[in-house]
Amino acid sequence: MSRDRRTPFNRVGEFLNQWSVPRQMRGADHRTDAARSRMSETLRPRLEDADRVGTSICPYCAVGCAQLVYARDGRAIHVEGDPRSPINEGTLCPKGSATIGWMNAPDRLSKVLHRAPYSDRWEEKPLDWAMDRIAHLTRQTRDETFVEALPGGETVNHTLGLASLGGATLDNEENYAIKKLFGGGLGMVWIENQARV
Amino acid sequence: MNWKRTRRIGKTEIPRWDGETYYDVPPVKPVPWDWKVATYVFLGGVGGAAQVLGLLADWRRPSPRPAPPPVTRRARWLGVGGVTLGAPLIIADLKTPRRFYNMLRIIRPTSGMSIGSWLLAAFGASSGLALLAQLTGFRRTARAAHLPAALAGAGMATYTGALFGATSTPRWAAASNLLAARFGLSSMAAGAAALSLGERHGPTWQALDTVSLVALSADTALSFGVQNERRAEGTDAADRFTRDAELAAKVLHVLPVVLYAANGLSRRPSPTLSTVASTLAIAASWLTRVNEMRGARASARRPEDTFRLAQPPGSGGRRQ
Amino acid sequence: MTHVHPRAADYGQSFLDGPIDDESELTAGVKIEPGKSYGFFTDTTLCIGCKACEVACKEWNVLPADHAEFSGMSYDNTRDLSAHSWRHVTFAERMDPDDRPDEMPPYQTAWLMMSDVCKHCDPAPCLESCPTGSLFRTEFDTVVVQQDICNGCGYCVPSCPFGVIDLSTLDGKAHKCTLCYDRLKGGLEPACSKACPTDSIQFGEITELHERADKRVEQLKDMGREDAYLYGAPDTPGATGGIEKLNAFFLLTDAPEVYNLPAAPSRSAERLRPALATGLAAFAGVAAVAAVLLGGRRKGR
Amino acid sequence: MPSLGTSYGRGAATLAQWDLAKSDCVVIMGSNMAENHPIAFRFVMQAKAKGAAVVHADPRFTRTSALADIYAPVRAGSDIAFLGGIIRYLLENDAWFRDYALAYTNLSTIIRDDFQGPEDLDGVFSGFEPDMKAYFVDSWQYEGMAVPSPRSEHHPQTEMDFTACAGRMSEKPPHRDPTLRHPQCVYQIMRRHYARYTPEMVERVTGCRKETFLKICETLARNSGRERTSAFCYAVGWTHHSTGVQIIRAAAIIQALLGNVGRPGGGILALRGHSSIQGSTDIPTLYNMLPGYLAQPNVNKSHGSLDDYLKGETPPTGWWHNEPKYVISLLKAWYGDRATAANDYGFDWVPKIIGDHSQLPMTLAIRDNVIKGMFLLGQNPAIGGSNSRLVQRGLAELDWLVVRDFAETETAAFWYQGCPVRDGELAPSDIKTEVFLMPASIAGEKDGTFTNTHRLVQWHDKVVDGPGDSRSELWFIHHLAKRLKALYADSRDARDRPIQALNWPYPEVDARGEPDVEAVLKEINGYTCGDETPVGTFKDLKDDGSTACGCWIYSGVYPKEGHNQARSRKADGPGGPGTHLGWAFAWPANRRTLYNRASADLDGKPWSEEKTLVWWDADKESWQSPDAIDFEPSKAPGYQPDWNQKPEGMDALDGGSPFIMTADGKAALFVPSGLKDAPLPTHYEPIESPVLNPLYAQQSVPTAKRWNREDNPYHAPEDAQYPHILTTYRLTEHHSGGTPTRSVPSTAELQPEGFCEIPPELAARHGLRTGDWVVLETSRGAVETRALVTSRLRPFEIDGRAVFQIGMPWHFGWRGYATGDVANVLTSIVGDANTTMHENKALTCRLRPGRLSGGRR
Repeated sequence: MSRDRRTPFNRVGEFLNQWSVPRQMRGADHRTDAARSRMSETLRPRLEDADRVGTSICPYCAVGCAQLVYARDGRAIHVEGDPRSPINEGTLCPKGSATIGWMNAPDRLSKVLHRAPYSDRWEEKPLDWAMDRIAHLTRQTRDETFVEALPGGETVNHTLGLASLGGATLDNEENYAIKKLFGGGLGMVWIENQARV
Repeated sequence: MNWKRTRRIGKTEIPRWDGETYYDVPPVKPVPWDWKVATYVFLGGVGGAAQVLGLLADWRRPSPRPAPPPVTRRARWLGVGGVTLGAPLIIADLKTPRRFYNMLRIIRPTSGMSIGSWLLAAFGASSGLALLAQLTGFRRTARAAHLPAALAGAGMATYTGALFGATSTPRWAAASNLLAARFGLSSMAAGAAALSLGERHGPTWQALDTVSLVALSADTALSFGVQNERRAEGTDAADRFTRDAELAAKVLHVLPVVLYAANGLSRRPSPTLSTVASTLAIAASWLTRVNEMRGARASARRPEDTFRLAQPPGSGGRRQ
Repeated sequence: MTHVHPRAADYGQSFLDGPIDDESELTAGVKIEPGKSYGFFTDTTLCIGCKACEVACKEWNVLPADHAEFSGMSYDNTRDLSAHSWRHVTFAERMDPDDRPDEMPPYQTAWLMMSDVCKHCDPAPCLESCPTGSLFRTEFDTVVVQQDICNGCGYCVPSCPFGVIDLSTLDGKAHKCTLCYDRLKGGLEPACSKACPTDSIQFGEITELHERADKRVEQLKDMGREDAYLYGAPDTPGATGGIEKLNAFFLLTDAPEVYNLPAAPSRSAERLRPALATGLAAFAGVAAVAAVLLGGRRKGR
Repeated sequence: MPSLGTSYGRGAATLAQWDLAKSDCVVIMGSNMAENHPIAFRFVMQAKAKGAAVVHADPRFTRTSALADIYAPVRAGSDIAFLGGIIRYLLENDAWFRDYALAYTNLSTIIRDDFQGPEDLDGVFSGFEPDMKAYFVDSWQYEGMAVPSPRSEHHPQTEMDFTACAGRMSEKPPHRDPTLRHPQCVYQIMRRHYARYTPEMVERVTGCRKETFLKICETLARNSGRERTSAFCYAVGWTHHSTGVQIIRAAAIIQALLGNVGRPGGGILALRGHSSIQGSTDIPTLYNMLPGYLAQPNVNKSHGSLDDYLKGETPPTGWWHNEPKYVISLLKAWYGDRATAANDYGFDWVPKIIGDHSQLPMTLAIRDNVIKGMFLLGQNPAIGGSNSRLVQRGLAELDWLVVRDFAETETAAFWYQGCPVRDGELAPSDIKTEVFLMPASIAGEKDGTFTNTHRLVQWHDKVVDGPGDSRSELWFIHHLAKRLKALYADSRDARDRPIQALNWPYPEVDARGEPDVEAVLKEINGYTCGDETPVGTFKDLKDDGSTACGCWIYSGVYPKEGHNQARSRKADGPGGPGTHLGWAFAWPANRRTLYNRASADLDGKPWSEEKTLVWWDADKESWQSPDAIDFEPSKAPGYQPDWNQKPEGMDALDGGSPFIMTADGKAALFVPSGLKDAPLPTHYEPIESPVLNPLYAQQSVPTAKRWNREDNPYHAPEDAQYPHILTTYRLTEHHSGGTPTRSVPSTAELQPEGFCEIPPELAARHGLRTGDWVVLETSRGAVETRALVTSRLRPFEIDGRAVFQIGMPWHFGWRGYATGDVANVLTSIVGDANTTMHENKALTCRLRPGRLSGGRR
């Protein structure tokens, strides 16, 4: 629905050389050929503008529908069903069809937000600052709460002071890294996700 | 599926409609116009009728005719006036006004508005030419241009009624023919009344009043006809406001008829009486168009109206 | 035994060069060629009311969302087709509290869901009323509003017997389903019928769809669904009053009014000529009287 | 998935969803499939087109019910009465598949004679310790031997020396009575157990007319057996109960009795919710398991050393006997060359759990200030967590909270918009929590694999970058790990050895520092240490430290360098067999239908021509199938173990044992170990119920995990203050916690506001009409929402009493375009004994018209 900013002069010019009446005089039907406009002549689906088309899996439910993600200049322009998948064969449900809407959602965060203790507002912070701060806090809390052995002598090597929730919506590689770092590395036992929710 | 009584459409038997609607959501959409289009229809009608009357007044005189009678000259002014006041109104009503010229992009015989656009163009051009010629003294050109203006004028006076009728708005679709007739008569009445206001004495003045009287009474008669057709299709429901407005319009029709008649019968017809009657006649014509617009939008919002109109013949659905 | 289209094997990579050529063959089993008539056959007995069609349409055509609130119309918060909603799934709850069924006839029962859309009528009242020629019949026999022509006169809105087309307050033009005119040009199946999970919305060539629909009605009748009928196929409800057929037609199982559809709509343009004639006749009658009155007086002196 | 794990050996769907198209009958229960898995429902409709019967049992008439042939209204929380009724029907009418069940299930196995069931002990099983609220499972074992479970934590709580008794499974086969007359054989136990689950009792408990119930039994039985197969589809409608595991167990029994498991169009399809929830239990971000369903070391078990762990956790028979190879390969993957035989491959570095650390106790630990710092990676517990007021109040006790999501969720905004602030209990200035809200990338913006509802591991490509600072969780963990390793690099402290030893070899592939995801996938697949070449299958894994493997059941996903099977996009065309082995990878070893050996009889011949899947080729001396075979390829059908060799592992399973993960190779109708609440499904009322248990004195499941605390009170049974049943559920238009659809315009407008569904009879009592505001209350909190009065919900007559049911979707919250009160404000923290899964599908509540004071949202 783009705004129309043509000057009056080229409006008249365009009107005249596309004028339907002469075409009608030459026998064109007013329902079809005589009425067809320049835009209709040159219309193409915008998928043809894509410079990168990849196969993705719908991020919503566990059915696992395959999707084709069309992108142009590094931005997703459309997502629709992948006809090659034996699961959805090109179809999608209302959520799957809204994947492009999710990727370009107006509420999408693009900056790290930080809320200082007792503060009443978010502040934008650089990503690296946040990563350093989180690493520091993680180490500090781990060191304060790490238990090597119970009073009875059994070795446990764990910390009850740190917890992680998530995620049934995450990739296998991500869940593997979370359990490996938080469990195998830091000794966290409070590691859970939506599987029980 | 306990099949209630059924009705046949084409080769198919389907359950009869039992008055139910889909959560009262209207199945058709109301026409997106308001007083601006109604007023254009009125002005176009007056201008068009005036040109015709002006032509008739000038046409019967033996040639080489001297200067056209004042009524013809005023008619030509009225014609141009109708266009210059009316056209901006409908262009303003367009939701993308800057593309108004696309109205003349194509000739689409199935579209009331396409026919109307070309009529308006022709009427505007010919009326304009006639007036210009009149003002610049080219009497024969003026008279030559007046003929197409009058012909287009006849169109201007009636096409809008047909345009309304050729929609799916239940109230309009139910009585499309008579609606167009009413608009034609209403235009003639208003046109004659407008010209009569310009004539204070003389036979033309009386003739115009009589024409207005005839047109008004015929229009009033037809309004009852329209009402019956709508009742027959079951699309005559109306809210209180619409009923009162239609009553007012009827009063505005009958009153001038009585006044004209009284004036016509008396030996010394009084100009003031005629002025009052003519003004009322013009108001009646305008109010008829506004009421039709309001009534149509309201009827489109009543699902029952559309469903009744769209019942197959003989299924009894219409009469509910 | 499910399988994918043989041509899927030609695209074994994860990254593709662009849209699949004639993807409609894979998704609808139809190769789209200009000059043929295309449309939708919507079999409501398969509709699960998921509204994938509504979302797919909105996302493909980049239509703004109307942040409506809770409508109270069962699960239908879209309420109606409009300038910004070109697909609308209706939800009619037909479960009688005194007779709640346990065993039901096969397919959709007691909660009627239907994906409503522009009917792409043939002939099309909206097209026939459009003065600028913006509305026109495409090379695929579908009806489209050309956005570079429409000046928002709004005459198509009251002309549509199904209340589909509407003016948008955002851009001042008329809008309705285009049957994905741009997608058809690129050999792509329309977004809604491609997305439809249970193939309730079936895209295809009209004559082929009519055969499929007739066969489906017979099949349903054999399964005891006497209530199944076509709406919009030639000579059926919806294709009446001068409208020969709806290129987007339906298989329904209750009165059309339950789905907010008129049973026997009529072609608006059929009323134009008779109305013009009657109007002019009445006008001419009074003009004749005027001629006599105006002319006669002159002779008398 | 402990129910399918203990019954068949693996906790996952047994068939692929496209296989439903070959089903003759699909029973959908505990799921609203058409709404929440619409594309899976495609295949139910394809089966319907071929004449299949579609059955839906649900407390509400939903969009699934509208498409079903038979709809059974089942009162929320009475599923086991319904399914128990079906089991009784099958046994009493001999409608089960005798040849299949006798050969492939433990129907004829003799159980110890000191075993007693609820019929004898009025609602509990033998071995129940009232004060501990737990069972000692000695009496549940087979006669003469203890049976380790296929689940992680193979060895349960017993008085006897379980490991020693389990060893007897290598000495002789279980004692069986093929004539099924022995009083303690599983068949007789089940007949006694389900004797009272008559159709009349089913109607009394569930409110479903017995005629409808019997029609379903007949339809299911008619469509099972030699020539025809039926499938069950379930979802959280079954799992969100205090008896959730046992409900699924009942379905597992039915399908094994009917001989539907492992056959085309038959089996059980678990319809999982989130995109990779199956993956997040296979490679678990869960407290009680290591990747590949290995037990997390537990201080309460004999896990003192690697040897104790392996001895205690390795069953003598069945595929699980290979467990040591998988444990040691995992440790090699985690700690690389720092893991050596000398230091038990770093076994001590793996933290030991000391009890239940699942989300519900975690919520309480946060509230009680045990937990200081928390990571929230794509989860919104303020909406999805039970007792949402307690969840939101608890978050204020945290020192710091890291939330990673694509938009600001209710949980991230708790400190200025949550219940405590909104109700005036706390002000932001009182809340000490330091909160980080970090943008996250979603699929399409990152490489990686999801594991779908039927074990299919599918790769999704990264096509674009996420906006601005959006990064993937792998990026976050990778760069956090690098920083932590740097922080701990020069620590001498023994407690820091694990983070130092952690093997973190992943290269970075772009300017943003995104780690190479395929490197992680290769580690998950497993490789030979040293030259790091990927292993072809888990059969190549060794227990001598020469191989490393992140998750043994995923071996084969990256079998050769550069061959990412998860990214393979070659499905079968019309000519193909329809198993689509070329489309992505299914664990284990790309098998699409599990236990497919069971599609052939004891001689290796398919039960029927129509339902052929696996068959024995005598001259090739191997099994043949279009699917990957879930059996040892060259083990002849007639193979019998040589018992005096004391056979171990697979040698101990005969040629007629399709369920290779179980100790005896048979489907467990009677589960001797692995579950904490029952060996046989038994009807108990939900924790909160308006009626008493019509079957037993025991009202609700005795071993349920209850937390009686002041901020988590439960309603007593028949509590007059809370007369109505409340059930919560999802809508097709929204997704779980709601954020991914409520802040996306095109889905938000489909269901723009929270609402609850009320039967007209109940609405009439309060003079309610659709659109009115109502308040729902429980002892945990109150919510206000719009009423949708619909006859799709019907009043129930339970045990002679009129009971109303109210339904409320739980997606809604106060952020995004579509908003509403949080339904989980009403629910309580209570859990299933085995999984600690909450009971949000069946609780009680109170209803009144109007709004909450102040009308705030």
